[in-house]
Amino acid sequence: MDAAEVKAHVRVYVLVFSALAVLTIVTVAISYIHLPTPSAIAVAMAVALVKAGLVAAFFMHLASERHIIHWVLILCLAFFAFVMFLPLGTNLGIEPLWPLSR
Amino acid sequence: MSAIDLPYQIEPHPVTGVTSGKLGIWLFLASEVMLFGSLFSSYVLLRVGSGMEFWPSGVEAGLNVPIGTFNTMVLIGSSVTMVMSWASLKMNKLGAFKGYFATTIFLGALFLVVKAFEYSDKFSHGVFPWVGWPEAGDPSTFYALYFTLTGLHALHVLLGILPNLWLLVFGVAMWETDRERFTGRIEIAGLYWHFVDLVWIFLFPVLYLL
Amino acid sequence: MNKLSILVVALLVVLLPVQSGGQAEKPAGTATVTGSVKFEGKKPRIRAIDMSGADAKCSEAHGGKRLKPDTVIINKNGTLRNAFVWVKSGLEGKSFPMPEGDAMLDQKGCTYTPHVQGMRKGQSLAIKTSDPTAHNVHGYAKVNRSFNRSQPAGAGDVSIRMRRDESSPPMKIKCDIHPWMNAYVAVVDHPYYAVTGEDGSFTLANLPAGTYIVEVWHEKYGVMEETITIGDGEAKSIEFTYAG
Amino acid sequence: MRNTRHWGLTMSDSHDELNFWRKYVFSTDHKTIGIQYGITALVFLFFGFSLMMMMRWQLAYPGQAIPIIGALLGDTFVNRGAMLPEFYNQLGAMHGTIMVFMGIVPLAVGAFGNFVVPLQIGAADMAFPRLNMMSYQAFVIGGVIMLLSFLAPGGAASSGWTSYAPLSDIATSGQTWWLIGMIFLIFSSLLGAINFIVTIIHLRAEGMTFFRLPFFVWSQLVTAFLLLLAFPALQAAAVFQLMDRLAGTSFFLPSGLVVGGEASAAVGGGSPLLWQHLFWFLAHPEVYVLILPGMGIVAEVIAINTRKPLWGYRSMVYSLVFLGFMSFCVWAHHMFLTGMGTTMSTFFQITTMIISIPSVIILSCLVISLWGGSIRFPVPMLFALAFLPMFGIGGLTGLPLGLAVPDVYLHDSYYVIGHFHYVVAPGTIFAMFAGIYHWYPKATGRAMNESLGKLHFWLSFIFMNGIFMPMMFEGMAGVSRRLFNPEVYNTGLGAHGLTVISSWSAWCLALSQLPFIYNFFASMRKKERAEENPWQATTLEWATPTPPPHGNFPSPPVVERGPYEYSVPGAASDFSPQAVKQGV
Amino acid sequence: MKDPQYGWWLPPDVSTNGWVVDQLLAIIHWFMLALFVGWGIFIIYCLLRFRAREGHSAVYEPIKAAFSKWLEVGVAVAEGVVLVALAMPAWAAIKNITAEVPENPVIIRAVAEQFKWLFHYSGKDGVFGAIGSEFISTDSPAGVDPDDEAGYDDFWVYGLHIPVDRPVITRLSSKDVIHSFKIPVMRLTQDAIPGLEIAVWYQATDTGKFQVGCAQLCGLGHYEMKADFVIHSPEGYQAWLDEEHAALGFDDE
Repeated sequence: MDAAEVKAHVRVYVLVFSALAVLTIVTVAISYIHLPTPSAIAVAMAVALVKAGLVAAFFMHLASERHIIHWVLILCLAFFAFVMFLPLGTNLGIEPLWPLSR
Repeated sequence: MSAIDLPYQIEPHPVTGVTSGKLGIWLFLASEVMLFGSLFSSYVLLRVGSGMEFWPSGVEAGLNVPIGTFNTMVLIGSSVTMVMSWASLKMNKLGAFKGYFATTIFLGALFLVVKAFEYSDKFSHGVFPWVGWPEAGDPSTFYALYFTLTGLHALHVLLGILPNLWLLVFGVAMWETDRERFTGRIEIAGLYWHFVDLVWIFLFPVLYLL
Repeated sequence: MNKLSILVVALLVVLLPVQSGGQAEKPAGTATVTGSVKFEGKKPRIRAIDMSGADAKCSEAHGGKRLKPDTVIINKNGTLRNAFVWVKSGLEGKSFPMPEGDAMLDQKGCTYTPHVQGMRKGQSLAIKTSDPTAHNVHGYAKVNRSFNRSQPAGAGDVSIRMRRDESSPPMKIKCDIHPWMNAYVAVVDHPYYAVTGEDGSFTLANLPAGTYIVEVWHEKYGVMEETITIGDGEAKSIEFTYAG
Repeated sequence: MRNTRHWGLTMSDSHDELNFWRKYVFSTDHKTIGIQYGITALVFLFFGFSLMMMMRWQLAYPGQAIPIIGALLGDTFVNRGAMLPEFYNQLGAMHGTIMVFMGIVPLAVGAFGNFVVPLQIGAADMAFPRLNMMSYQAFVIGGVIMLLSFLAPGGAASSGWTSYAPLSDIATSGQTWWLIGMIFLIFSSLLGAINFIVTIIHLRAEGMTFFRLPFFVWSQLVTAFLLLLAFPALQAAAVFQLMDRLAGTSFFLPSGLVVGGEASAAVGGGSPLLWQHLFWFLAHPEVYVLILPGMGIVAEVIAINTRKPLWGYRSMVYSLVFLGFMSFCVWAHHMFLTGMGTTMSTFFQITTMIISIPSVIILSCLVISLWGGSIRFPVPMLFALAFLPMFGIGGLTGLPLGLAVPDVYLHDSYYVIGHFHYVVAPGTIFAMFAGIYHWYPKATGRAMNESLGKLHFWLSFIFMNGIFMPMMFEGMAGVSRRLFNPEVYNTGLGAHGLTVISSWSAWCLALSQLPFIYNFFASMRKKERAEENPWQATTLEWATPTPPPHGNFPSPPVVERGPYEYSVPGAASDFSPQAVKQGV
Repeated sequence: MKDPQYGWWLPPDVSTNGWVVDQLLAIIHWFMLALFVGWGIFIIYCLLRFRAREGHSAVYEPIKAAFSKWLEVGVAVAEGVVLVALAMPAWAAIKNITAEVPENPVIIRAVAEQFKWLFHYSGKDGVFGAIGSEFISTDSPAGVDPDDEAGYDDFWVYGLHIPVDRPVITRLSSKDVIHSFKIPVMRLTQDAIPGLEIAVWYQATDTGKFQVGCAQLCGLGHYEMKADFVIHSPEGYQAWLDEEHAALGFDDE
């Protein structure tokens, strides 16, 4: 990319930075209103995902990156999904067959 | 050392469109995603396994949210200066690059200093990795996870700062001889740095807010 | 750290006799503390151990009979056996002659004999096996270094040197292969300790004159202490009473 | 371009001034690094094997003094020359660790991958030569830490190569060394994996499309992805366990733990199953890391020695990729007996059955490839052919273990040992031997002696089976694994004869390696040089002079056809090399 | 000392569910053998027929392209079918084994520790005393609350005694590390995991004296972690219970 293109990018970087700052404040603010745990997790994770998306897409240039990188990440995310399956394996796996109190 | 001129170190590969270094760092980051993925997955397993009611939120456990927020801002800021320093190189502004890059290193160091203060504050209140969360009356691995995850992240920050420092002080000489290659190196350093930022973006709400 | 402690011990060994002026040969004093450890209240329910399901060789040693554990043994006269009595403080800075030989702990019939014993700091504990089955000697030390050594039938003694005081509580020694087997060894820096026997009494003889804190420890009922001042040639007695 | 200065490790003329250290120790040349990896890994393999021979003594003659060696060991390891159970456990754990992480993986990936892959794809070197050197160094450091751990108080790690928590959490300090060593080994594998992937994607010669890659290169590519994405889980687990052991946390310790009758000092709240999940998330893909390069070598050797193309090359490649992918979602079949519910065990049973399909396809393709060939029987081919039934037994015996009901009986018995050793020992190690005999002329410019090789093969073949076949029966008879003295149980007493057969076979197997060791070193000193392309092979590594110069190819090769173009109708010879040299 | 019941193949089966395991093992192993011998004959045939010799040369495409495709697909489908065919009965078997909840069971706690099994019986009243790791001590190794009256008649022994022809539920737990409860004659293995309690059930069809073992490495004494496994006749079991109760010696208080 040439210098002019880079100049345009710089504007984007500043915008993204402001968005990240705002989102950080939003997520902290939400935590102060004490939502019930499941929705608190959902909101916080959603905000974090948006922020992570912004960083990846613009700072790490994923939005304009080549497909090979996307494929590496897609593969990685598939295995990431497997690894997140792990707590499920433990916690849903164990079903006591009989009531275990005396 | 190696005298062999391997292709695609500077110019992108015609099919993949990236240099070898860039493909390599992305593969490394993929493996880092799996590392932190395993850690997060373990966090979920331990938290669900301990019963939700026994798990403190960061505030309940005595973590300082304003300081955490400040640190988040510091790290996001360093990410921005990092990308700006790369853009400066692209625009052939070496001076601006040096300024931005030095700021990045400074902000990274600031992050570590703040983290160190948070740790020592915890230690002085008798909070160590091996304590549970005594208030709840049930053991939990909250602090163990807090120290392990943030400690591992801090190690990543440190491992980002050191090569960056080298690049700023010694590596910059390459700008005179091989601009393309130096810009490529800064881009790779940047990708790693943004990833470290990205991990913190998840760690912060998970540990401090939830 | 270990080297340091060896150095300190060595220095003490060299320096202390000089300070105490060669008194080491004859008894350090003439005072005597005697007493007994009484037990009042409800006897605990303690089940006899049937070793036959775990290791036939163990139960054969007892003719197939069950064995009452040594944990709480209340003597006929209402006293408590296997309580460890020692002078906890008042003897600091003094040195006493070392006994010759090692402290012995025997594994026989899948129990430890003796169940509770005292030994001197710097002495070695020789753990012997007389059983036709394999044991492991696992010392759960809190002050000394922990050890875990297996000892097959017919093996030689396992010898462990105790480098530090460990008497409150004493070190627990356990055989993990036969989990009911345990013994306690108290490591003391002086010779004034005793274990209560079949009559529940103890004697701490040849004490120098002085003011002492005497402590008694029992594995189930914990510790008690008493302060006593005693002059040369005097004999005083202390009664400890545990409530069940 | 013929270079006769020194076997294998030759640099091009401009590099004559490189000193000894640069040339042999801190080399960045992939061929040198490959040979370094190979020799180090072979040393570790023989060391791991000798640990096993001591264990076999204890199993065959429990309680008797170990001949010769028993007298040399300290009294924390042996009692009057007879092995102590704590030493047996250390040997067991270290045998597994050394064989898997320091023997086979470095040999299969580090040595063969490094030496062969750049040559086969027509590259000048690996994509990141200095990273390559670092990954070898990390491997050596990790290996040395592992070996030194025998000197730690309480000896080396003794909780099995799986290091199940909480046992490993409360084990002696050898376990800490094990974890630190593992972190180095993991680091080494990660660097290596990145290097392989980038090399294979970026540095293929002109015309070398993905479907013109030799199957061996494909197997290395999939293996590298497995290493890259599976190892971090073990890294996370190792960090957790280090914290548990050094910082007193309790990630793997549940509440209410009572050790030796005393309440544990740890606060608890952790989960012992977390370790198993993280460990097997790595270790199942790791099983494929052990076997895939072996399959790759066997495919090469079979294609060359049947003088015809591999049958079903494409479906083999697809199966390989599918196999790699599926290996990430079968891990919990190692954990059927941890009390998981029927839903979960059914899920993992089904994925396990699914994953066996691609391996069966690959094996079937290799076997069907024999049809219609003109089969030669040099030593590498013998090992490759033996691989087929041996890996077959290993794979088939996996069936009863992958189904939850028979697993209820066979779990943690000798049957499991027999099963995975059939995959790894007569399976992968035979493939490794095939590779050594096959590429030895490329690395050294000399051929290995055929008669000694055949002697080595037949003795190894007989004794390998002599070791592991009895184990299947022992497992059926109900003998548990990892028992210091199985005769404590009446099942073990009943099966004692099998143990003795196993043990004697193991010692004889050790003796059978003597012809190999002699052959390996003596052949280097031979005057007579091997031919440039002794097997009349088509792949690129044979299209460059032996030993290959610095930069591998005098001029970049251009690839024209697939990797296995043998006996092409109408061609002048029975093999049509992949490349034509540019400008020739 | 060698018991002729134990040899180089499966030990005797004295359980009601063991035949499922044995039958599956037999089916799978016959299937494996058939597959192995089949492929083995094919390999040997190929090696003989296609060996390199004078006047013989390899064929570039020995199997016709169309047939080759079919064969490829066929191999894949056949393997798939066979494996699913194997998996289904196995799946049904596991469902059947675990789904039935037995009636009138004997309930026994098995507490694993380094390095022995301890079996905790509820005694005359059929009720276990309150259990917790905080109660574990030298005189209460099974972790029974010494102040709970329901636990006064509980007893614990180092051998597993069960009656014949009656389902037995064993509640497995562990004090320290992971152990595995293995009874070869019951065709049963189940891990005992600290922090969890896992129940298994089985039923004996014959009396006799056998062994319980540990199948998961648990430390240096792992090999010694065995216990007697005695299957009594119903009367014999009652007599054993009475004897154990008498041995408590608490009735005279």
